[in-house]
This record gives sequence, structure tokens and C-alpha cells, in this order.
Amino acid sequence: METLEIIGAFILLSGSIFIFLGSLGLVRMPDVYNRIQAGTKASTLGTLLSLTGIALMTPSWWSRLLLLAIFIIITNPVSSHVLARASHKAGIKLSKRTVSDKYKAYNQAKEEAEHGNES
Amino acid sequence: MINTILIISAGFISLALLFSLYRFIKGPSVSDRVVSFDIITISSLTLIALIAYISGRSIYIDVALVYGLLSFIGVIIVARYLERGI
Amino acid sequence: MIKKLTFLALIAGFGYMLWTGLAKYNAAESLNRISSYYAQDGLEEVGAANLVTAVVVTYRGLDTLGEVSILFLTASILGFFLVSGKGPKIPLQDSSEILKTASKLLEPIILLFGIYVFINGHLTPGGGFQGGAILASALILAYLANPKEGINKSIFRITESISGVVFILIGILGIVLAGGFLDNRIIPVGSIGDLISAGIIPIIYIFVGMKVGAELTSIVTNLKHSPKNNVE
Amino acid sequence: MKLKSFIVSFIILMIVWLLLTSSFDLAYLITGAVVSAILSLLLCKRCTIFKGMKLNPMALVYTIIYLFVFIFELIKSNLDVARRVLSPSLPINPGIVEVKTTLKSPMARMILTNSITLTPGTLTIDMVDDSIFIHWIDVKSTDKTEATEKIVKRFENIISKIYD
Repeated sequence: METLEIIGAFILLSGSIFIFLGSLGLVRMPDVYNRIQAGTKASTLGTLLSLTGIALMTPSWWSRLLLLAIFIIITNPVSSHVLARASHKAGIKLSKRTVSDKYKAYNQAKEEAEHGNES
Repeated sequence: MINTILIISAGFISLALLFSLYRFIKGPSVSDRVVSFDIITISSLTLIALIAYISGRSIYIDVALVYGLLSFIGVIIVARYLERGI
Repeated sequence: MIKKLTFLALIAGFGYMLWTGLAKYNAAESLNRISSYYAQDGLEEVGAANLVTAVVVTYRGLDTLGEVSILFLTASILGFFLVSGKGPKIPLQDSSEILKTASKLLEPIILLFGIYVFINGHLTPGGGFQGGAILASALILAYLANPKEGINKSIFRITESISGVVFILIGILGIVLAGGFLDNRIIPVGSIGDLISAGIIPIIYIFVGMKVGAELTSIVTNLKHSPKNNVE
Repeated sequence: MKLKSFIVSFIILMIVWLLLTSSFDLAYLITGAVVSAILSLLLCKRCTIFKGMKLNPMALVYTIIYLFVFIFELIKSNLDVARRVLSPSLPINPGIVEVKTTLKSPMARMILTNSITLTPGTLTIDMVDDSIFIHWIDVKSTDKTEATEKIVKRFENIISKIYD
């Protein structure tokens, strides 16, 4: 029991460190897309680890914590994808270090094709 | 022993909240603010679970569930508004 | 520079206000007369593990009815003001395939969670209003994923009116069969902690939840059909 | 077809209900079954997402394998983020590349894109028909097939065993 609690506490600690690193990425990264990358990944794993730690410390709560973890695994990537897509469509610039933007090229080609059909 | 570890992790999460808040205030675009809002909610969700453990009340986990749900829908609403979806 | 200083001063002011509020706060040493009555006798009389629910639905049931009516009034007024008139049409951007799939996967789960919150209102935190809000959030998610898909408004109107009528009927049944309006002893109270306990509180909460969910959804659908977003 | 998606969604909802209540009390079980049945019936008209799901033991085995691969990749991606964030020079080389997928089932496509978002250095931006646009934090190659090989294949091979 006691050892399980200590293991859980250390897992919780590692989770909170990952959350902290994610927010550090939020501050340091140069543009929105990189920030979304750092933020989503780190916060997802950080939260999962913290929930695992708490589940180890209080084993009787495992079911709801598992549900919360599943919910976060599904929703977190979806919301970051929707946000990234919206930022691109709203015309938020990529950083100067970006090497290629196939999505912009694709959208421009599509738009030209549509205008070509209309005229 | 365990108490010390819990305090250290709460400290890390609070630091994360602080950094995200910095990005939330400074962030040049709306998307930056939404991302930091998302991180703030996720970190506070962890904090809620931690508080549930400290106070020993499992009902706070329900609160965390609702909070996660609302953060998801909030982010999607703002994002869809940004790309003129609603 | 001046702008930043103003911001700093504002934040410091807010912090000071919060600090004074917190520093002077003392938790009450003892409950006042009404609260101590609820706390001592509420559990036995009503049989709900969640004392707040007991107070909200049984002792102050009329207030709950008033709150639901206010929400209904808000929804109706919004509908009245927003539906009329025609404006310019803005083409809507369709959502991505991933969001559509995810919303189809998540909607039933969120609805189930909302139903859990209001069915379990007498045992765990939450209840009719909270559950109804969660139901509405599932429908908002559906709308966000498929903005072009029409929502059948009449279903929500029918649900809303039927739940309201049932709520009042149960209240009147309380006058006829037991002590007064919304008295929950018309069916046995049961033992604390079971799902089927606390008399009619779970039943009332089911209908309050459906009513609130329908009302909030109708607010959203009215916003959707407002002139600015009118789309072919 | 309808029956299969009804059964799958009923089972998923029932599992969620059991996790929520964490009790095998008869009243809870009956309520949960009734609510899940009603919800699956109501929403089944639109639920085409379970189309192409295989319901056999091998699919279950591959699901478990997939979970392990996914968790491993998730941890690897976080160490990657940590390395990039902590190094003073911020070693990034970002860009948006296009990759191809062969998956058809909507659920499989969602799982694939979510996995891509959560694994090292990649973020799904959009998915149109069979091409996925990915923001890559460290672009190794802008060529379509090469990027597909690097990003998509390791997941697609397993997912195609679970969904067809």
C-alpha cells in the first residue's frame, strides 16, 4: 500500500513536470502551430500521467479517472487539430523558419480551379 | 515524503499556469490565446484531481470531467468562429 | 507606457480588492436556525444523500420552478427578437471530417453523461440544471460539426412543454397525496445512497434536466437562425 | 449493418455508464441499459462511424498492440518536445507537408489523425479525401511518399488490421 502510494506520487510528479515543459514550449516556440504542438503533446501525457499517479494512490477511484483519461485522449488532439486548421484558414502566419507550406499551395490551387469553373 | 512530492508537483503545475497566463496576455493572435486557454484548463483539471486526492472526495472527479468537456467545446467554438464556421 | 501602467494599476487594484475580501472572511462558527434545521432533519425527511438537492427540490421547490420559468422566458424572448428579419447571407465554412467523426463518437457519450448527472442528482453533485446544460452542450457540438444541417425545432418545443407540465403535475400530486406542493413523500423515501431513493427527486430532476436542455438548445437554434447567419 | 452499429454503440455506452457509476447495483444496471438503448436507437440513423469495423479476436489483439505502440510513441514524442524546449538554440525546422493514406473507414481515419497529432513532432492540420496535411516540427523530407513512409505507415499497418 505504502509503496504503491510512493510510486503513484512519483508518477504524478513526472506528469506535472511534463505539463510544465509544455507551458515552457508555449512561451518559447516561435509561432502558433509549434505552440500547439508543444502544448497539446505535453499536456496530454502530463495529465494522463498525473491521473495514473492519483489512480495508484487511491485505487478505488480508477474507473472515473480512466474515463477522464479516455476523454482527454480523444478530445485533446481533435481540439488542437480544429484550432490549427482554423488558424491556417484565418490566415495566421507561419514563422520565418518554416521551410514548406503544402497546405497553402493546395488551397490556392483549389480556389483557382473553382474560379475557373465559374468564369 | 508523499506530502513533499505533492507540494512540488502542485508547484510545477502552478508554474505551468503562470507561463500559460503569460502567453495568454501577450499572445499576438487569437489562436495563441486559445491554445494557452486550453493548456490552462488542462493544468487546472490536473490540479482539481490533485485537490480531490488531498481532500479525499471522489466527487471532485465529476467536476473535472465537466471541466474537460467545457474546455473542449469552448476551444472548438472559438476555432469555428475564427474560420467563419458559425 | 501609460497604457501598461494603467493595466498594472488595474491588476493591482483587483488584487487588493480580492485580498481584502479574503482577509476579512471568517467562516461562520455555527449554522443559523433554518440551516441547522435542514442539516439535521433534511436527510431523514427527504432521504437524499446530497443535501443541496434536498433543499433545492423539496424545501425550495417553488424557487426551482421559478428558475425554470425564467429560463423559458429568456428562450422565448430571444426567439422573438432573433428570428424576425432577413440579413445578408454569409457562406459558412464547412468543418473538417475529423471533427465530424469525433462529434458523432462523442455526442452519445456526452448525452449519457448529462443523463447520469441528472439521474444521480440526489446522490452526487449536479442535478437537473447541470445535466440539462451538458445535454445542450452535446447538441451545440453537433451543430458546430455540421452547421448546415437543419435542426428540428419542434422536438425541443414538445419536450420542453411536456417536461414543464409533468413537473407541475407532480407538484400538484404532492398537494393531493402528501403534505404540500412538491412534497416528495408521495412515494416511499427509501434508504439513503440507493439510486431509487429520495422519493420523487430523481423523477423531478429527469424532467427538469430535459426541460433545461431543450430550452438551452432552443436558445442556440434561435441564434443559429438569426439573420446574420442565415444561409441557404 | 444497422444492427452492428447499434450493438457497438450500445456496448460503448454501457461501458461508459459502468465506469461512471462504478457499481453493479441492479437499479443502476437497468437504468444504464435503458438509457444506452434509447440513445443508440435515437442516434443510430446517423452513426456510420463504425462502418468497416472488424469484430473478431484478431482485431482485439491488434487493438491492444496498437495501444502499446501508441503509448510508446506518446512518451517518445514528449521526450522529443522536452529536448527541443530545453535546448537553448531551439532546434526546429517546421513546415507543412502532404502525406497519403489508404484508410477508408471514418473511425480509422480519426484514430490515425489523432495518433499523428500526439506523436513526435507532427500535428494534423487538415484531411481532404486521401491526403493529410501535417505540420512537421522538423521537416526531413517534403516528398509525398517519403513523408508518408516516415509518418503514417507505422500506424496505418496496424489500424488496417482492425478496420477495413
